[in-house]
Formats: sequence, C-alpha cells, structure tokens
Amino acid sequence: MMEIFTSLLTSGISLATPLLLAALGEIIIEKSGIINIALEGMMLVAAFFAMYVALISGSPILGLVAGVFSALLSAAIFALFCVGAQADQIITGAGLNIFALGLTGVLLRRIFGLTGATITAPTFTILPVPFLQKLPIIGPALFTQNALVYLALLLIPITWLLLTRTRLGLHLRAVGENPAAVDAAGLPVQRLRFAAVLIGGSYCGLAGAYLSIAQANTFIEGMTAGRGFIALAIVIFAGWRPFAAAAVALLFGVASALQFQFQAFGLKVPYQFFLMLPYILTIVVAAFFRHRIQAPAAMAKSYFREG
Amino acid sequence: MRRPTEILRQMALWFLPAMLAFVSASGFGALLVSGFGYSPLLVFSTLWEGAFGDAYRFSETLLKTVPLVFTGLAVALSFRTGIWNIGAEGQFLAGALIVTVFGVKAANLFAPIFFLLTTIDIFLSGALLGILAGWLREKHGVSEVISTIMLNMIVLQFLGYAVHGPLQEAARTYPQSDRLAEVARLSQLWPGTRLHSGVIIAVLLAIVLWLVLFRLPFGFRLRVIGQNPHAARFAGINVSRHIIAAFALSGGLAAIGGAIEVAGVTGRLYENISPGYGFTGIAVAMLGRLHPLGLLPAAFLFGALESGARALQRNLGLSSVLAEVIQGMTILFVVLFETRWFRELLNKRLNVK
Amino acid sequence: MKLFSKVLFAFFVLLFISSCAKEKTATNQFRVALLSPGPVSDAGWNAAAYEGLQRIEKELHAQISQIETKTPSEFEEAFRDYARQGYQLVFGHGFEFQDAAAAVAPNFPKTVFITTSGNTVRPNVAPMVFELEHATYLAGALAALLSQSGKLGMVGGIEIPPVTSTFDAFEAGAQSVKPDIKVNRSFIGNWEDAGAAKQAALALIDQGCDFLIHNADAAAAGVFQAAAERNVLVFGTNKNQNDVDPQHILASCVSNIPAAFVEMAQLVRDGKFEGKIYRLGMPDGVVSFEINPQLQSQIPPAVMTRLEEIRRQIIAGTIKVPSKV
Amino acid sequence: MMVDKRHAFSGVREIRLQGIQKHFGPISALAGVDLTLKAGEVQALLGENGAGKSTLMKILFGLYRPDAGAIYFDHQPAKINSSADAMQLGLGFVQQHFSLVEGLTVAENIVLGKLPSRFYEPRSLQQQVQNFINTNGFALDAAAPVRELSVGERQRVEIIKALYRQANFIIFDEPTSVLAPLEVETLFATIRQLQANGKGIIFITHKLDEVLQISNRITILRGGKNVATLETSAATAENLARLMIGEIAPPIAAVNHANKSKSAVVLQVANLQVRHERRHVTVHDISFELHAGEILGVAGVDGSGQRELAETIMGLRAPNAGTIVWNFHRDKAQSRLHRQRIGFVPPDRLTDAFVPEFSVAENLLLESSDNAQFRRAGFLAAAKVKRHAEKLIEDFNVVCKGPQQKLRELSGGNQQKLLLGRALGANPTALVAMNPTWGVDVAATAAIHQRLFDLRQRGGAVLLFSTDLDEIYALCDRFLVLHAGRVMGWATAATSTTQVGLWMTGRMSATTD
Repeated sequence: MMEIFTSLLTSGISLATPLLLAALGEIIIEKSGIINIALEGMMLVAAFFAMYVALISGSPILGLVAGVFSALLSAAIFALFCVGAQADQIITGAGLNIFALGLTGVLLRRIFGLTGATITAPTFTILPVPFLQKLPIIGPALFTQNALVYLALLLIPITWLLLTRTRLGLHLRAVGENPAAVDAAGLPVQRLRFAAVLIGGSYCGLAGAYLSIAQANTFIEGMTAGRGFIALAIVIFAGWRPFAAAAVALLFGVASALQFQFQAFGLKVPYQFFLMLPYILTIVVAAFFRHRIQAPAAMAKSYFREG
Repeated sequence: MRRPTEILRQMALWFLPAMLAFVSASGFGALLVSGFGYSPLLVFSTLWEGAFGDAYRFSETLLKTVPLVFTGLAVALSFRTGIWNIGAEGQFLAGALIVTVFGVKAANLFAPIFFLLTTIDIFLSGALLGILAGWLREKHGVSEVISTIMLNMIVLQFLGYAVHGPLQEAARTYPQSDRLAEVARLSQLWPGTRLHSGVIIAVLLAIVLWLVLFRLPFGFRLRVIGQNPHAARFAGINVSRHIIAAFALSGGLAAIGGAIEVAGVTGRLYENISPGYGFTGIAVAMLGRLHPLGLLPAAFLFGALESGARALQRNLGLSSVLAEVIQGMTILFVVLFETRWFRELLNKRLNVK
Repeated sequence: MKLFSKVLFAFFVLLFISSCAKEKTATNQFRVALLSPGPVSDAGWNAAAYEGLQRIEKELHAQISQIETKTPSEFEEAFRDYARQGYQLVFGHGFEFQDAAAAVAPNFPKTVFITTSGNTVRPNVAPMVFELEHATYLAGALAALLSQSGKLGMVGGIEIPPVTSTFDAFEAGAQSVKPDIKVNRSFIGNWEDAGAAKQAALALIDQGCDFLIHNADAAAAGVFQAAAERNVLVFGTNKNQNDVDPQHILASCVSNIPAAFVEMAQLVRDGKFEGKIYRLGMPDGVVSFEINPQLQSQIPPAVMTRLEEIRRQIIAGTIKVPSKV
Repeated sequence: MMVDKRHAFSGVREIRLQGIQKHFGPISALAGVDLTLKAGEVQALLGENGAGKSTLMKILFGLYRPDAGAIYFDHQPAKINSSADAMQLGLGFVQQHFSLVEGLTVAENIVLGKLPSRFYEPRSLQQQVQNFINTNGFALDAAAPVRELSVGERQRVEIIKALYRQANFIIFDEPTSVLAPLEVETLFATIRQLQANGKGIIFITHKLDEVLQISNRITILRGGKNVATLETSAATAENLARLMIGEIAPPIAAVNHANKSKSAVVLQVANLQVRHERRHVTVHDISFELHAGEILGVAGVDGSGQRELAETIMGLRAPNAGTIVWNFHRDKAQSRLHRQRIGFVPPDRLTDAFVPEFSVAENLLLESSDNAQFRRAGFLAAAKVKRHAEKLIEDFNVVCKGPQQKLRELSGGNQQKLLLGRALGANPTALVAMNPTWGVDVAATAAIHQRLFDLRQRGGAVLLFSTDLDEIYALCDRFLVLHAGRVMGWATAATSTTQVGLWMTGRMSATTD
C-alpha cells in the first residue's frame, strides 16, 4: 500500500512539474498585468529546441539552455506585440500558439525527414539525493527525480521571494495593479512588463524542455497536449500565489497519476471516466476551497500615457 | 472643402493598415515557402483557388465558416458581458452529443415534436454547461476560466465514453454513433456540394444576437454589466441573474453549432468531431471586435484560410504545419496592424508629409 | 471590424491578381493520394502510410499527394477533392474514413477508395485490413512464457478497434500459453502525449507488469522511456522499432504497410482491383514478428521453439487469432 | 545650461513656468500661462473646472509635454520629460485621483520607485517607513494594505510619498474635494507644517473659502489663461469669484426652512443594522422617518457608515436586522418599477453610476432600459432614447457635443449634472443622493443644489448624504450626524457647527434632552 502511495506521488510530481513551471512563469507575467495564453506555444518551441540541441550536442544541459533561450525569443515576440505595440493579448497569444505548433512541425519534418524518426534525445537522468531519498513515503517520491524537478521545487520559493522580497517583484506587482501609479512614481511601465514576460517565458522554456528532455526524451508534434491551458487554470486556482500553485499542480499531477493507477489496476470502468478525474477534482476542490483572491487589477489591459 | 492631399491621406489611413497586414503576412509566408522550394506566387494562387476556385471550393469554405460563427457568437456574447467563457469547445461537443441522441434514438417521434424537443435539448445541453460555470462563479467563486477549461476536458472524455458505450453504433465495432435519421439531418442547400441550411441559421443567429445585444433592453444591460458590473448593480440591474442568463445563452449558441455540424456535415458522432472550433472561436470573436456581425467576415477569413491550406497540401504537397505557420502569422499581423501603436505611427508619418 | 473587412477585401484583391498567374497541370499519369488522420512525422502509423505513398511514387512512377485530415467533416471534402481532380486511387488511412469513402464513391466510379481497416465495401471502395493481431498474439505468448510476475501491461492511445483488437490478440496469445496470466490495459486518450504514456507505463510496472506492449503511435516514446527507467522489456508495434532502444525492446510487431500500399496501387493500376475486404496478415508476409537480435540471447531455446510452433500454426491458419476489425 | 537633477532640489527657491501652451487635438487647454512658485509659500491656483489648472500642473510634473513654453528652476531652464525627472527635481504631486497601488501596503506604496536595494524584507521596510511617518508627525499604519484605507488616509499616503522623495515643492490637486470637514482641518494643519518647514505648496481648488483660509498668494486661471495673481491679504471672496467666473456666482438658493405641517412619511427606517463583509464598519440600530417635502441630511466623515446606510436603503446591501419601508411600494427596493420612484445619486459617478465608455444617451438609459417610454415593440427605440437625452442635456445645462458623445469625455461637473438629471428625470417621489456635488465647480454646485431644493418644493423627499457640512447646512431641513455607524445626534441649520463638528468626530454625545 505504501509503495502504491509512493509511486503515485512520484508519478504525480513528475506529471506536475511542467505544469508547475509554466504556472510559476505565468504568475510572474500575470502579476505584471499581462495575460499570456501562449504558454502552450512557448513550451512547444522550447521542447523542440531543447530536444534538438541536446541531440546534436549530446548534452542535456545545452539542450536546456537552448530550450530556455528559444522560449525567451518567443516571449520577446509576444512582449513586442503586447507590450511594445499594445496588441490584443488574447489574439496574439492564440496566434502565437498556432504559429508555434506549425513552426515546430515544419522544423521537425525539415530536420528529421518528412516521416519523422523515433528520436531519443539525451536526457536528465534520475538523480537521487543522498539521505533524503531514504525518508519514508515522500523520500523516494520527492528525492529520486531528475535535476529539473529539483529546479522546479527550488523555483517555488525563488518565485515567491522574487515577488515579495525584491525590488523588481514589488515593481512588477505594482505595475499589474496600477500602471499609472507606477508611471507616476517614475518607473518604466513597459520595460517592467517586458521583463516580466521574459522571465515568465524562461520558466515556460524550462517546462517545455522538461517535456522533451527530462520526461519523454523525444519530441512529438503537439506534445504539450493542452498543458499550457491547464497551467493557466492553475494560476487562477492558486490565486497567483507560487506555493498555492505548487499545491494545485501537485493535486492535478496526483489526480492524473491516480487515473493511470486505476487503469493499471484493471478497474472495469470506462477509461474516459478516469481521464476526467483530474478535471472533476479540480472543479470540486476549487468550489470547496472558495476564495476570492482578486486578479491583478490591470490584467490584460495595455497601458499608455495620455497627453 | 477638403484639399486633395487630405482626401489622399484619409484614403491611405483607411487602406494602408489592411494592405500592410496582408503584404507582411504574405511577404513572410512567401519567404518561408520559397525557403522550402515553392514559388510564392503559386502558393498564393493555390490558396485562393482552394478557398474560392470554383463553386464547390467556395461552398467548402462556407462550410468551414459555419461552426466558427457559432462558437464565435458564443464567445462574443460572453466576453461582452464580462464573462471569460473558454468553454465553447465543450458546449459545442455537448450540442453534437445531444443531436445524436435524438437523431438516433428518438427519430420516430412525430416530426414537429421531434424538432421542438431536439432544439430545446440541444440548447439546454450547452446552456446547462454554461449555467454550471455561472453558478460555480456566482455562488462558489470559481473563476469561469478554470471551470470552463475543465468542463471542456470532461465533456470531451464523456463524448469519448458515449461513442464507445451507450451511443456506439449498433454494429458495436467502431467508436462512432449510428447515422442520424434523415429527419434529423439538415437539408442540402446547394446540390453537388455539402453546403447545408446551417449556413443560413448561422447568419440568422448572428443577426438575432446583434439585435439582442444592441437593440434589446436585455442586451443593453448585458453590455452594461460587461463594462461596469458595479454601476449595473447600482442601477438596479440584477447582475447575477443576467450573468447566468448570458452564460446560458453563450453555451446554448455553441451547442447549436455542434448540433449543426453533426446534423449538417458528418451525420454521425465521432470523438474528434471538433478540431478546436471553440478555441478558434475566441480568435474569431476578438478579430470581429466582439461584434456579432463583425465576426461573420472574421469566421469567413478563417474558413478561407483553412480551405486554402487544404489545397496547399493537396496540390503542392505543402505540409499542414507550414499552412499552420502561415495561419498563425496572418493572425499576428492582423492584430499588429490593428494596434493603437501602429495607428499612431501611421498618423504621424502621414502628418509629417 | 471596419478595418477587418478591409483586410478581407485586400486579401481577395491580391489573391485574385495572383490567381491569374497560376499554371495549369494536366497529365495522364497514375495519381495516388493519401488522407492521413495525423501528422506523417509521427514515425509510426501515419509515417508508414506516407512511406508507402513515396514508394508508389518511386516504383510505379505515380504522381502522389497527401493531406492531413483531422475531423470527419474534412474526410469527405478531401476524398471529393482528389476524385474531382482525377486521382485514380485514394487511401484513407484508418477505419474512420469508411463513411466518407462510401458517401463519395458513387459519384466518382473511376476512383478507387481504400480505407485501412474497416468493413465497408462498394464496387470502388475496399478496406485493407492489416492483421497485426497475428504478431501481437505471438508477442503475448512470448511475454507470458518469459514473465516472472505473471502480469503484462498494454498502453494504448485512443480506444479504437484497431488498437483494442491488437490488445485482445495479445491477451489471447498470453493466455494460450499461461491461462492464469493477468493482462492490464491503460489508455492515455491521445497519440501525442508521451509524458502521459510514460506515466501510464510506470503505473503498470508499479502494479507488477514486467512486459509491456504499446499501441500508442508517437506517444510510445514515453512507454519505451518508462521501460528503460525501470528496466523491463517492451514490444514495439506497427514498425520495426527494435533499434529505438535495443536494450529494452525485445521484439516488434511489424506490419509492412508500405509494401501493402504498393501492392494495392499495382492492383488498381493494372485494373485488377475488386471491391472486397483485403486481409493482409502473417500468411501474406505483410505482418511479421521481428525479434531484436541483441536480446535474442535472453530467450531460452525451449521458448524459441514454442514460439516458432505458434507462428507456424498462425500461418497455417490452425490458430484462429481473434480480430475485431 | 541644465539644472543638475540630483542636487538641485535642496537649494531651489523658485520655480517659474513661462508661456506654457498645450493643445488636446483641436482644443486649446492652455494658451500661454505664466506661474511663479516660491519655497515657503502656499500658493492657491484657483479656477473653474476646465480652466487648465490640472493640465498646467501635469505639465510641471512631466506627465504631459507642453506644446510651447519653458520651466525655470532658480532661473535655469529645466527639461521635465517624465514624472521621474520631476521628482528628482524635488517636486511632489498629490493628485485628485490618487496614484496608489491598492494591492500593496502603505510602506510599499511609499517606497515604490525609491527602494534603495534590490532586496527587501517587508517587516523591516514597514518599520523603517513607520519611523519616517512618525517623525513627520502623521498617524498611519505602514503595514496596512492601501485597499483598506479611507480616502483621507490615502491622501496622507500621497503626501508622505512626496516627503519620502524629499520633495521641496508639493502640488495638491483639489485635495479637499474628497475630505470631510475635520479631515480638511487636519490637512490644513499638515500644509501649514510643511510650509513652516520651508516647502513650497501649490494648492489647486475652486473653493473660495479654502483659498482665503490657507494660501499666501493666489493665481487665477480662466479658460487656459492667467487672469490675475494677488496676495491673499488683498483678496475677498467676491472679487475672487468675479475673477474666476467672470461674473458673480449665482447665490446658492436661500432655502426657506419654514416648517411645514407634518406631511406623509415616505420612508421609514427602523432599528437598522448592517455589517460590512470585510471591515467592521457597521451601521448600528438606526431609525428615522423621511417625510414628503423635506430634505433630510445624513452628515458624517468619510467612513462613518454613510455609504453602507445608503446602499442598504437602496436595497444594494442586505440589512442584518431592522426594516426599511417605502410607503408607496412594499417590494424589495431592487425592483425596477421601484427605481423610477426613487432617484439615486451614488457617491462615485465613474465607478458607481456610469459606464464611461458608453455614450451620454446610453448612460441615461442605465436605470430605465425596461421602461416602456424607450421601447417600440420590445426593442430599444433609438430616436426616443436620443430625444430623451437631448431634453435632459438641455434641462440640466449639460455641456457636451450631444447624446452620442462618450461620457468619459465630459468634464466632472457635467457628468455630475447628468447623473442628477438621470435621477430626477423620471420625476421621482424620493431621491437618495450621496455627495452630489463632489468635485464640481461653483456654478454647477449651485445648479445642483437648486434642483434638490426644487424637488423638495414639489413635495418630493430627499435623503442627502454628504461629507460637506456647508452643503448640509445650506439645504437640509434637519439632519442626523453619523459617526462609526451610530447616530450621534439630530440637528437643524440652527444647531451650532461646533456641536455638529464634535458629533462628527464622535468625541461628545448630545448634551441635551
């Protein structure tokens, strides 16, 4: 029984990690008053380049760097549109998602042939943490994971510190609430938002790289499979708080893992009901833990100075 | 009297952004396809031909426009009311499911009763999904963005279950429903094509929604709530009730779209009945400036791009992903040249001269 | 809104101008088209069909075309479009294309519509059924013979007949040699999510399965990944996947889709096509069970002998492999 | 030669604006204005709404770019391209709409943009800011989120923000328009203190009494031009009014408070108790009767429970105990039929009452979209709506381009007139109004007061909530004073302001009975 619990948790953490990374990035972006629905696209681009660079260089670390860099580039495009030119954030995000899906497909076929190849990229191997892995139940679940999972865990407090304990974080939160006040305080509104999008974009890069070079070790067209949208929901569900986001992502991950365990166990219930499980659970929990944390007041609104 | 230069300037302002958006999208597209060894001119002519080459191609473009109109209307109505309904996809599927239930299981009913019941239930299926999200938001404080995304996934899985289980064809082989009875099918509009009467329903509903939003007191109140819910409450409007109503209407519209897709095009229910019409509907609605009539051309553009993209694959062997890149780029350029930044830039440039 | 209609207008004007410059192509060449339900870059189901198409181009000097169709509404459109353009042969790569083929076929008697798997037959419509079940039956038997835990696992993409049928055969094969063996199956609900496939596989391994088989197309990468992490053995399907992970893929259940495509194209070109179900299995040499030479040593000779016996019986038809398709 | 931004503020004695011009599109907001500011003085910038006062100050503060003109700091030209430049030059700006970030704490707001290090620890930052607040003699909790502060407290945050940035000159843009009388006293004390410390104060207002009370020097703007600059000692209310408006302001209607015989009771409130969901501001056990043909006032400082009381009476908030009975309709106050009998003027026109992006005509329709008057066959009849709007615009002397103009584009005073027009347009039996002349110029205030009085004369009942005691005294037949949600006492125009002032602060309960 304990073993099942441990394996559930291990699996849950593994499934939660990309969601967590993307959600943390989106928290930073949304805190600055920008809504980025292009998480899916940014992750996909990062997943592709991480896989490709890891494959040709043989180094997952270089792959990770490439993944983050490519996500940064797509974040920069998004920022140029939505912050620089003040284009509509939702359509830009939607356009970028389609563009990213197409682009990665084009590149995949260009590089690996029209009919593709089963790519096996070098990956982040499992890196047990000495001593800690011996802890009962959570030890094996939490501390026999790959380096990116540890990085994601580290990023929870780091993101929280960034938002609540640094000057940049203060400015980002302020700009998401009342850009006019930030402007009046003599701070560069657009540059701050640009920075937030870039920082958040790099998190998406990690999330995408995790998918391709830490989890599946390959790249498949559309492999993000809707995770970007789940991450968006997690951000709102968690009320824009990093630790809460971690909890929600874990809830979602464990719920997903649970349905695979149920299926593997051979329960004779149509599997579609298992696949529904994480989503139903999310709604129920969201309704149960009712909280009304307000969204950043200036979210999805472009800022321009009049006069 | 206006000076000729002023008239020229006005014309330029009118025409330039559109031209530039198109030229840049095609420019980048051309660059891209020529990188893959295709002649850009050929690509564009194929795109055009694929979308409007002959009556049949044109009908196919219209056919692709129809579901987008419905999901676009659903999104436009909800966004206008300040509701971020991302659930058009799930509501679309629900409508598809319900029309199948009736079309397969209840087709022997007396026709008028059948139509009445079916239409009501299709609408209700989407409306109830919307109301559920609305209830969760108003009574439990669950953001509709979360609940509708989750409901999409749930309905999708439920539909999968349905075509494997209770709704599976009598032969029990494939995960698909039986064919809808003839009475439940929409009539063909144009012999030799697949164009069905759904296209008329789409246009009619767009007009109706326009009337509701901009001519009826009810729609006026919805728009007030969308702009300033606080003032709406202070003006004596029952905000909660209107919001639930908007959720219901929005869901119902999307559901009708799903039903029409099954009744008009496929004739049976499949798992992958929608390639994401609900999500594309968001882009359609935004491009149409959340205006019921404005989104008609927007949906048509998406339909044409989709149709044209098929021709690119068929006739030139351009992969579907390349077509996606061009689609994504078109959307991006259209929004870019719609921005305040660009308009100001243009104004400045034209004023200097 | 206003600006938007302007964009549309500009779009039409320019497209009209450019359409005047189009070139006309008319040939008497043999023309073959493929409708794939997913991206041909999946290195699996769709890729195999596209390889077949490419071989038709090379070997039969045909003009080829391919289109990715996702929804049922697109199937009919694509069939009709190809038929209108005078293609003699159009493949719909999956059971889901039957309806559309049957709907279009009467209007285009000169075009042959082939669906891979299915049961709809018309004068110019025929399904081509790959009896991959022959190979998965063998895989099931081999796994059951080698399994220490007495539990086997299967990871599927979407629960569709071509998948469940191969799984049923795997189960039947396993039970034929070890009646009390347990076989569990898990579906991920799509063909792309390798991450989910990996977790599904891990869950099966956690439940004690020591052999896995997949039918998850591209997402199978996740199954292989899980097998490698937990060091269990796994079977490849559809293509020979032994090279993907030579340390953990014991064998592959292969259907030679490309060869079958070429054969079918030849039939059509030579006018020998008949409207009937074409079943292609191990006896026809289209389906095979390829053991990974690098792991051959792990199979005891006695098991090998037993396996060969079953194989012979399948080819001879003395073993009836269950098939739903 | 440019002023060195970093060191300039400490020594600047004088700022001079010369020939400042600013156009918004075709409209000229400033047509060459000159102004000189000196350290250690309080200079009032007086003018009607739209005279260009705020625009001029926004230019000085770098929020707008002037089309022409120059700014000199101690005779050296200074380029101010942004508020950051302005602040570095030692300017502070307490705007009418505060630029505070609601979600952040007082401390975070004060240091925003001035945090010396990349990292900070919230608690020690709060301590540090608290010390700064205390040493400057303010009472404010540095750890409190701004969202929970009253208007007066928010204003103090703005002032402290300016001081924290070592501002040498502080601009106050109509600071008293949002304050209760006692808060005004506190503010004036603060301003005098700042002046004593050698700061230069610019005080924008259109209230003559305040000008005479607080300033040393007065500059009057009219229509984007200088009209006059004079020493306060040489000014009287009459000549200031004449300079500002161009003619003497119409006198506020002399209300005849002749006691009528007791007329019918329109509204009966008994033992009302209201609890606010988050804060503890509540309404405790309030009872009163509103009669036809009277103006009943509810006086109180901001946060005294006025808003909660008004909202409860309008049915926007559920009472925890007690009853509210309108004698002509016993249904819930929310019903739309009811709304046409009771006019409502909410406190904040832009957030409570209007949709700024909608047209004037549409905004007038907000409360009566179901009214048969505006419909034809169930549809909204555009022509009828337009005619109604045109009539209202004319009746209430609203200056605008017409019914189709966006409400956002109207001046505050005109928006307020429109709001009153909307509330009175349907000839209501009763009117509930909160601060109906908030941020409105003298002429518009007089007009609005006249309207309220007219309604009373016609036999209507008016329940007037106001933080402006002058208004209460001028209009009300009788009024109650609210403090912390309790009725402190009842008064009439004859009651001494001292007594009322004490009640408003809650320091002393009624000595009579």
